[in-house]
Amino acid sequence: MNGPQDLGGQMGFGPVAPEPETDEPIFHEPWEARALALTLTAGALGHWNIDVSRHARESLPPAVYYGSSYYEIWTRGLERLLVDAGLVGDDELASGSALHPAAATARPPLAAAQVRPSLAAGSPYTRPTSTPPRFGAGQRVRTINDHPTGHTRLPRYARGVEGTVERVHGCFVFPDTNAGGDPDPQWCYTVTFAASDLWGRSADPRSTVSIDAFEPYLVPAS
Amino acid sequence: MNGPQDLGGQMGFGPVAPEPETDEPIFHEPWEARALALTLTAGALGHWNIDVSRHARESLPPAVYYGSSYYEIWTRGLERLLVDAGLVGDDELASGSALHPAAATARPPLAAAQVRPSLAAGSPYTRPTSTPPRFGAGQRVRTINDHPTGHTRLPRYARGVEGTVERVHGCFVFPDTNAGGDPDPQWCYTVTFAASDLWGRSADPRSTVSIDAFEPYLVPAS
Amino acid sequence: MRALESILIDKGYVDPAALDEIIDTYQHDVGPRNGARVVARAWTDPAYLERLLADATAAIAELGYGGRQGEHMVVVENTDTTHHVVVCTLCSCYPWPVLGLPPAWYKSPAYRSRVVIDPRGVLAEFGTVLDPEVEVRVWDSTAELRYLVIPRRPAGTEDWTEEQLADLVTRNSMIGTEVLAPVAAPTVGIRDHADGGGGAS
Amino acid sequence: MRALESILIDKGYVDPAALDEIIDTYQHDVGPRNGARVVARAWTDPAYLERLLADATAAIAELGYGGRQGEHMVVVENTDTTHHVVVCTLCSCYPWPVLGLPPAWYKSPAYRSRVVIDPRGVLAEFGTVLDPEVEVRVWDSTAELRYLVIPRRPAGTEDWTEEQLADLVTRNSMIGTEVLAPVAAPTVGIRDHADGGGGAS
Repeated sequence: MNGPQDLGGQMGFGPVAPEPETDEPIFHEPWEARALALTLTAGALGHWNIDVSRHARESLPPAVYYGSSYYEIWTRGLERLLVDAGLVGDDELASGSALHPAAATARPPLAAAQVRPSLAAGSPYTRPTSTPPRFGAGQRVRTINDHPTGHTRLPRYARGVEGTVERVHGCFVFPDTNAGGDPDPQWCYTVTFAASDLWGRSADPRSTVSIDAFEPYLVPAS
Repeated sequence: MNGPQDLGGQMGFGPVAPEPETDEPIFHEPWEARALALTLTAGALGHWNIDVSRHARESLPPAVYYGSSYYEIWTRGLERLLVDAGLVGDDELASGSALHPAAATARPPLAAAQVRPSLAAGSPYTRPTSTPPRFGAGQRVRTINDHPTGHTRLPRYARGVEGTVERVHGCFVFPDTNAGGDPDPQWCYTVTFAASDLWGRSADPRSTVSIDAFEPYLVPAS
Repeated sequence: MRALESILIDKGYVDPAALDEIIDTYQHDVGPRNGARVVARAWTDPAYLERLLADATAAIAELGYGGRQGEHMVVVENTDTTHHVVVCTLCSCYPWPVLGLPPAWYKSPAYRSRVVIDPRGVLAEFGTVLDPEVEVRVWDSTAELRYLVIPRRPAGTEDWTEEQLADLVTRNSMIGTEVLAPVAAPTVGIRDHADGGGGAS
Repeated sequence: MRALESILIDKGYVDPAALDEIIDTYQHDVGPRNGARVVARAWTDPAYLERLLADATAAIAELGYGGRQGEHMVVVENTDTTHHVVVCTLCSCYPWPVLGLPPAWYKSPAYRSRVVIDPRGVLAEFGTVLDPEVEVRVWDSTAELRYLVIPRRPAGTEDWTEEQLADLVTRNSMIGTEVLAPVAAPTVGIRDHADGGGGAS
């Protein structure tokens, strides 16, 4: 969706103002650490995947998204996911306490002893496929110019633009459908654009931008 | 600029939810009437033009723009314009009262008796020119794909797209330069796009979108 | 707002009586009744409609309307195959002399963002469902042109006067988010019976 | 946050000890020191660098790093003609196993919006001013690939050990917003004089 998350090329956010690397705490407030940990443990219950959770965050109203810090966005997204999954009620969020019996969960709660093994294992997003990739390294392609209302990972700035396939990465779960629960694996490619093809006269003269693009985002360049 | 004002095709703002026409008041709160009237009278002092004031509004941080009602945006834009023009100090805005002597104004304050004649007269934006228009009705053109950081009136959704010149309107002050004080008049055209050229598969199958585009926004279609 | 107003008045930049005069103008004088009179004239006077489509600013001035935010007018006419709808995606451009100040929804991000990409979906939220065969033309007011839509004249108004017609024209129909409903023929007792009142009341 | 946490714990969805374990992991164990060791190895072992560029996930696993948000790694190497910088414009994708959790600026709208359209302007805000001849390559992490930049090895470190080198590598240099400064040669009294200490102190 062309939501508040699609920030590439948007303006008006001011300078970056990084904190000095050696001074920046990993969490700026204790609650941020809890927000991260809750998001991971709730995710481990198995009711949503990474694309469902991204879509929950990007579906926040733009005023909320831009008016919130990043962990606030995560927290509001998590609340939405929990309600949509039937694990928590809106009335519980409103009252701030558990009011109903727990629902059955898809997977058991993550035990403390499982945390480090599970983080170290991760969850690969590649999937087997029997179809060969449609494009190869070095090939000129054009991105499609669709504007779906659902989740997608083709940013608006990189739509309808010609670029070059730089690398074929393998077959991955497809975010556009995975956000609806269907992994429908697709080949994934790094596609590199000349900055001038993306930004016109505003472009940095000696720069490129690369994205990782799923096969349905691409057509052969004309 | 690709600022918060450039809303065409953005998503996440929910349904339109119009108030019934016969029930909607012209101003929803008394202060909105004051905001409108102050904006018009302050503008009559002659320190900025319409494009300068539009740029002041669109330069508000996105969180502020999306978190504000329309007359709040006007008010915050007006405060910025007054400060930038040296007519009001930031300290006066902060304290809520006049702290310094008035600055000399480019034009005298608008008198009550002038209001209706001045509104009825308006201020035409057409300017004489000696150059003929570069494009004619029926001609296929392509919009440029620039992303200037300053004011522009070519929306992001209509950049780098082919369309047809539908009408040649005359030579008008050019917003991109007028926002910096230079009217640099340019021919203005209505350009009509097939919805499918703007939005791809998301497009309404039987619809067009027309914009009013200044000549520097256009090149002949290839 | 009150603080800003008092700063500007105290510094002598703004005459409070001018503020009241501006507000009074748009509260009471300049509003969609102006546009409705333009539409009613266009419906009843083919030569006027022709002038309106050729040079809307001049034709609207014939009825005494013009000025701020209506200096450069364009009129588009709905037909049985084409429906027009107006927006300003970049701010809130709107033809003040004929329609007054824009309604809140016209300035809302919801309307500005969606009507260019999903016009039929937006129209449906106004209760306006068009035949799928009708082409929708969206006009994004990106420069200083201001747009007025001539809605289709409702069936059943063939013998109405220009004044009666003007009373029928809604603001939203001149923005293009509404179509005007057919007018019921004056009811006659005998015909009511003749139509068969089986399920009446 | 506290309310949400207690709801989830009260309903038995979440084990409080698991929360603490997650926080402890990213507070103390998984952070940019991991990536720095990868970089130092790449600088000192050409065969490792080759494996890293060919299959970063496997080469990083050789050093014991991998897992969540690093399942599919790509390594890009800065040279004297090309500088790489990484972003996630759509959210906050970041290679956790080698860099830990992202800094606040990496997740900020300011960084995410601008580095793709004005990379040199953004780098300048980090104090990083590149030769205009150097090509800037921006990597927008739009899928499940995660990127690690190998910064250029600073001059003056020719005889440093891998461990010393790892201490030199900053997090920002592995995102690409920083270049590592040359290391001053160990000062020797006589050379100081020989260099001409005119303006010293």
